[in-house]
Amino acid sequence: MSDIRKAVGIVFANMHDELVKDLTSDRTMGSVPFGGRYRLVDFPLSNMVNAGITKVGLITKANYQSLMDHVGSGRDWDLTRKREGLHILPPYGGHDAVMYRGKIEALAGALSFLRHSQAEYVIMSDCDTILNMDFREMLDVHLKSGADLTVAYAHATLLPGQSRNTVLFEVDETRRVTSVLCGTVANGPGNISLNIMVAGKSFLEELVQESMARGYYNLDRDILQRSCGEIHIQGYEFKGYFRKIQSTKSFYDANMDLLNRDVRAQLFPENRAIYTKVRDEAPVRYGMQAAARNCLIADGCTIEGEVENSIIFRGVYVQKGARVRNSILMQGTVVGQKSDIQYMITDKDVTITDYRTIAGSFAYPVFVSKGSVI
Amino acid sequence: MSDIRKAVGIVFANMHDELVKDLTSDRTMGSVPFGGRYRLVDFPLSNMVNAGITKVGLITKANYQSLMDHVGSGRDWDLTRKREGLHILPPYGGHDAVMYRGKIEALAGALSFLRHSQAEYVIMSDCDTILNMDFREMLDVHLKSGADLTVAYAHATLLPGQSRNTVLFEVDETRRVTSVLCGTVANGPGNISLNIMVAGKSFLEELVQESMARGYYNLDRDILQRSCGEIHIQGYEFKGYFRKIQSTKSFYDANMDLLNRDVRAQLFPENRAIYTKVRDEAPVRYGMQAAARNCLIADGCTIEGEVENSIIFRGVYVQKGARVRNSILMQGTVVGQKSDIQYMITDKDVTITDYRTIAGSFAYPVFVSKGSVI
Amino acid sequence: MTTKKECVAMLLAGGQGSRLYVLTQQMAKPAVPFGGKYRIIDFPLSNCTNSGIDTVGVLTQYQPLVLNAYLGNGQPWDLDRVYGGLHVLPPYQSTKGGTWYKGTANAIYQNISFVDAYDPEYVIILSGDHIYKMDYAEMLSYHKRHRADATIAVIEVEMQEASRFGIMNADDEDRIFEFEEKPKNPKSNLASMGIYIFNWNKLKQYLVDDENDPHSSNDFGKNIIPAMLNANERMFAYHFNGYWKDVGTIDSLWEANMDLLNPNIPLDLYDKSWRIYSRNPVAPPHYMSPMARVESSMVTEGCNVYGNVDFSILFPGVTIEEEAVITDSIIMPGAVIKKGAVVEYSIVGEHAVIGENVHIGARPEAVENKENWGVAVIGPQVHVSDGKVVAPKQMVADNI
Amino acid sequence: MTTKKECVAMLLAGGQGSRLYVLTQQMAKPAVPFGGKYRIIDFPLSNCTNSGIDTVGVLTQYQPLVLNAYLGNGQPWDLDRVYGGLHVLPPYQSTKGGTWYKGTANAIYQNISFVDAYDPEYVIILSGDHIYKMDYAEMLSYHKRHRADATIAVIEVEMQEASRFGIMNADDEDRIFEFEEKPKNPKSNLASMGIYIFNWNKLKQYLVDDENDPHSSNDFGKNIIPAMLNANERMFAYHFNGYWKDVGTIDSLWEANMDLLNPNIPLDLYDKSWRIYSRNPVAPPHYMSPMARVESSMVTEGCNVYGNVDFSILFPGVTIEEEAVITDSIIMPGAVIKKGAVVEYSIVGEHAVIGENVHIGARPEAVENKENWGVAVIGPQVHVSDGKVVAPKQMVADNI
Repeated sequence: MSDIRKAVGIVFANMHDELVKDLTSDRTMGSVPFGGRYRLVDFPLSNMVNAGITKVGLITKANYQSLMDHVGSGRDWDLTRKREGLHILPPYGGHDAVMYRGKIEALAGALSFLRHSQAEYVIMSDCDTILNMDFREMLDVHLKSGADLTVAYAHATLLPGQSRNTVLFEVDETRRVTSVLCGTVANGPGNISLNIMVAGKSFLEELVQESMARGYYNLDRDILQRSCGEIHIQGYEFKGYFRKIQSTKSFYDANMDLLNRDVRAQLFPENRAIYTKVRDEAPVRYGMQAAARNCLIADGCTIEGEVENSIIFRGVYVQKGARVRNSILMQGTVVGQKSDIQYMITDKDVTITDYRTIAGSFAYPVFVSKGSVI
Repeated sequence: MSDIRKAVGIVFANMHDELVKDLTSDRTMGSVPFGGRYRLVDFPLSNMVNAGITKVGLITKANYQSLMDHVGSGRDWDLTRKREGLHILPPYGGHDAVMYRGKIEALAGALSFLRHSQAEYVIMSDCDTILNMDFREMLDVHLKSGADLTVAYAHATLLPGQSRNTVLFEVDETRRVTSVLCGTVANGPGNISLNIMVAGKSFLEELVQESMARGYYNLDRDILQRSCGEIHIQGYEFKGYFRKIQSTKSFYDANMDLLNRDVRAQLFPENRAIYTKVRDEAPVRYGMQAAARNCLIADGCTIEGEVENSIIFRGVYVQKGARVRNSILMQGTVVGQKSDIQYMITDKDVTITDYRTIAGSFAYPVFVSKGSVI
Repeated sequence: MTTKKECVAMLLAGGQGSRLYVLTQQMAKPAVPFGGKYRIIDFPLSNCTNSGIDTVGVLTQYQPLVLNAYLGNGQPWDLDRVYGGLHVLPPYQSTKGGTWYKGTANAIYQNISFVDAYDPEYVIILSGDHIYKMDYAEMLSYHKRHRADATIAVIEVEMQEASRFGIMNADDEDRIFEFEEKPKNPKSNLASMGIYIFNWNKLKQYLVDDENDPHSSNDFGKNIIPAMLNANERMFAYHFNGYWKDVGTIDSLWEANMDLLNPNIPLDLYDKSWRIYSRNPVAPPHYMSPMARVESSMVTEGCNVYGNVDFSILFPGVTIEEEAVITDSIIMPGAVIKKGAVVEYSIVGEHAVIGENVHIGARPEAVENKENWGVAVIGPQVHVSDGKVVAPKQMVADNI
Repeated sequence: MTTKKECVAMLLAGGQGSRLYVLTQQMAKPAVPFGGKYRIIDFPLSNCTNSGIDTVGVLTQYQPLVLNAYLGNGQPWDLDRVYGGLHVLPPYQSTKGGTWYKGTANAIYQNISFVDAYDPEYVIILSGDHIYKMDYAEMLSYHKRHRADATIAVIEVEMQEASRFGIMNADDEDRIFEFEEKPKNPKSNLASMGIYIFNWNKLKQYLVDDENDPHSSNDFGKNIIPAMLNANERMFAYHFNGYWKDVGTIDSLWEANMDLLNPNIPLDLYDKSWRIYSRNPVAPPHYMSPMARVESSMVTEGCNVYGNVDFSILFPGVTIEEEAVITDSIIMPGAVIKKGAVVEYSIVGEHAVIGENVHIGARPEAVENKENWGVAVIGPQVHVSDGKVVAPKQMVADNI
């Protein structure tokens, strides 16, 4: 039995929601649509099942109807199982707060799930980072180093302002974490946390119980930062493509990255596919005068106009003479005849009526909320 | 296409919990164990699928972890479906109250579920009544009568004190409801509500929206009682076996009813089985000096002592020399050697140590809460 | 969820489909890709699900591995039921030894006990050769309304084409009094669609009698239907008015695909109340490069298009490289069309690789002798080396 | 969830099991009920699931309908997977026509492309004839540790019984140098359990060679294993120490059932970490009447017991009426034992009905000539009329 069979997965669906308020007004971070046919939760879930993990707890607290609709019984990730499979861990008891006070509190709600599992290791992931990562390799690093906790990071250059929401790690030559920076105003190159961790199950259980008892809720600040001298925190450097969703703009950029062939190859390799809910949409139908250049277009669309440099989700209808450029059109968007739109993000079921011209800019794409008619 | 295919089911899992506080301290009414291997929700769910309903919304609010564990994806009721199937309708938004203020409020949370359904009729059931009923027949009565609402009742004699929690219907010779009695102190024979209703979908949607707007939450009192002159409420008389769970004692009695051959025949007919979660337990093993008389015993048990007039749930272990009479032992109960118990209800995972003698009485069976060691 | 079912469907999927040549060398006809992301069998299976028939026996015999893998547990069609659902029924051995299915009727005969397990009033017999959307529940209620012993779905064809079909001759009340297989002088234009509803007990009796007749070819059209007519059973013709196409030949397969690009053909794949289900590929949305051109075509997930696509259908995972030109063609799953290749009026099989500057097929206008024109077909997995030319009507079964 | 699988299991379930006589007239041996609520095939299937092998091809040929209905989509064994899972593999036809499976090796040969679809390093070959609990993952890691080409599970049998088995002769390091099928003078007591792990590429090559040999009987034991030994491949014996029983005869089937009532036999059905899964009946808990007596027995859901049961196993839905006495017997699903009937040392088949005051079988002590003693068997669905007597060792295939 390979080591991965001893690991259980935990996905945090409700973390970082506040950074992309437009997109999470009635959904979790995990259920934010992405890349034409995905939701953000598809990435951590697929990374887990591709590594061979067959038991995953999905921790969620608020706004989770759309998340539950999306993951269902876990069938599309092959996680509908008798013994293991996907477990949605709903809020338990009478907490009033809409959000968790921190990851520790979220994990506290998952303790009984963990106790019932025969796993020895726990692999945890948030939903805010787009990447396709081999969790097996990370688990190997964790086991070899003998660490208490292993955290994934990528070496990258921080943009101004980005570090406020980003945890940074300093590591020694063996990649052991020597210090943890939270909410600093650093700039330039650094080791950015990917919000993915591996820990021994009993270590984690003890950590959570103790921290709760002391009123520590924030894992990064209250635990990692404080105790990185006492416990062994190992770093695992990820060298592939990644993008963190920390604002509507970074959401836009991450989508546009998919128009890059190399990014697609890294995110969607054949042997580690990204799974998502099956919707039984028909193929895309292109009309007589249609044109599509540098676009990613999901099934169920009808394209009668022109689309360019855009990400088109399922069931979008671009009518005759319409022109769509540099935009993200989510599921069910209709662009009326002869309309011309640029730098827009439409949420689900938005209708742009005929003969409209709307343009955002590269720096500030226009966001139109769910169901709007413009 | 038969009419039943146009019907959608709604099951209320959280109604009447307060009547059996012992049993619902950490579960819903729907997840109260019953009859050796069932949970109360199995009866309305099975009645629905046996009638051919393939889309069911399960409305729940608090304490629903055990309910979700039990129903899972709906597989055991053949309700794991792409298009239809079982939908768990979680509390939506930020209500603080642990219980609904009434059935209207519960239904309000299900409005979007109803709207998405192409059904024309809604069959609604609580989980507090043990019965095996042909919902097709009730739907036929509803359609033939042209009523706005059809309610199921049974003609029976009320015990003193029972009427407080029981809704009574007075009906004319066509079984149309002429008046609705809630919380009266009636005694003697009457038409007892079985908390099962059929309504047209659009009628129901309108009713719920209007009632919410006016602050009416209690369906029986605020709607049925007040407006039974204005709207057409039809009665459907059920003539088979039924038992309402309105107290720990009535829970005890309903279980004991199962020792009656005729009751079992009515509740578990071959062509309308009651489905429940599959647990893959091994058959019951009887030891060398075992004895079992007038008992219902579920799989996974080991019986080395004597059991009599009792309901034994899955995975119970009655050790050598132990004696169990007139009791209900829930899943995982262990009765130690030479112990002698009578008129007891043990919740899950109770351990009775060796050489204990405990006796309740027929009128007041002793209840032992989950996980206790005595 | 009762163990008893009102109506069980039996889907005949065992035929070789030899007139599809290279496309059915390695797979049964019902598994042949169709319409951008479907396979032929998706149509009858989705019709079952949408009609509320949740118990389907699929009778297989010829090269079933691709088909079996595709069907899996029936989940894509919502047919993974606890009772009923989709069951694959191959031939088997008994104490008396084993026999292959001798004909369509014998295939059902050998599975009488499968059907009996559901104790149905009716069975509907379907085949895996046709593209159409049909509400079998409506046909069933027609059958019940007419207190019929058998109901046969018919479609009106052009009178001059009627001699290619099995023709039902019926009276004014649609009661069938005669059946003629490919009549020289057809008396009506009501062609059998190969869709039958029978009262199961009645059919069972005819199947047993047919089996006892050593001269029978054990076929529904040739034996069972004529026998029932002879016995004066109540048999009715159920008129179907929608789109229906037999895709048993290369030409008809090509045409039926092309029909999907015609907005006037009444086969709407986008109707959400009657979805056609399929086993969906796990692939990202399709990508159109800055240089891609696409018009009047269907393209689906997993495709990468760098060239030109016109009046064509691309299946999942197809790659069209730079300067390649695809016109009036069907490119099946996973095929790669390399740089500069031209594909016209062709079918390219699954995972075929068309080399650079290859030229496959031609427009009819470009061929002088019309006898020589036809759809060119490249078989599955076939590699065509750079620069080769494949003439119209040619079938390529091996690498060239 | 990758499409590639490290190890695929192929479970041979096509044999007739003719030494179970009336019990296997209508069903393949792996479908025979066992142990109160199981069927024989539950054991290898549950072993697969518990060992983390989630891709299982079940090779069927003889009377598969009961087995197929029982297997369904594999859900009871958690084998309804999106990739992999349980697949039933019957014989089929290709363009060259069809052939039934000629032997165990040929059955795998005909399904090479099924296995290839998962691109496994290893295949494990299992059979549906044995009752045992075994961690195949441990055997696989043994196989890998020994860099073996083939690993064969063996169990030590009594030396005097060894000539009834296929015997592996191995050196001190468990490397097998010789295989003897039922040797008259066995050199060791290591009996093959019929469980093999092969490197798939290696096996494939031997299967192809074996197929090309017209004199081969296409059997693993007779052909493939000897051929590999001849070629000096690395073949190792994996020692298994648990409970293992071939249930191929009436006596061994009866004994293996009775073993479950013996607390000293190491086959624990109550171990939650290694559950034996089965398709569970939908029935209420069993009922014991005020007059019932039961000792040293197994009883399961859906049973109703009004009489006496001693050292016996009742399957789901069995009814034992008043004053009936069941001793040392196996009563299969749905059977009814009427008032006053006595059943001793017997197997009563599924849905059989034993009339009032019938007497079936006898204790060995009660029979003078021990030659005449043996387990009595009533076939499935057989009705035995009131008052009849069925002698020990008798097999009743038809109503009497």
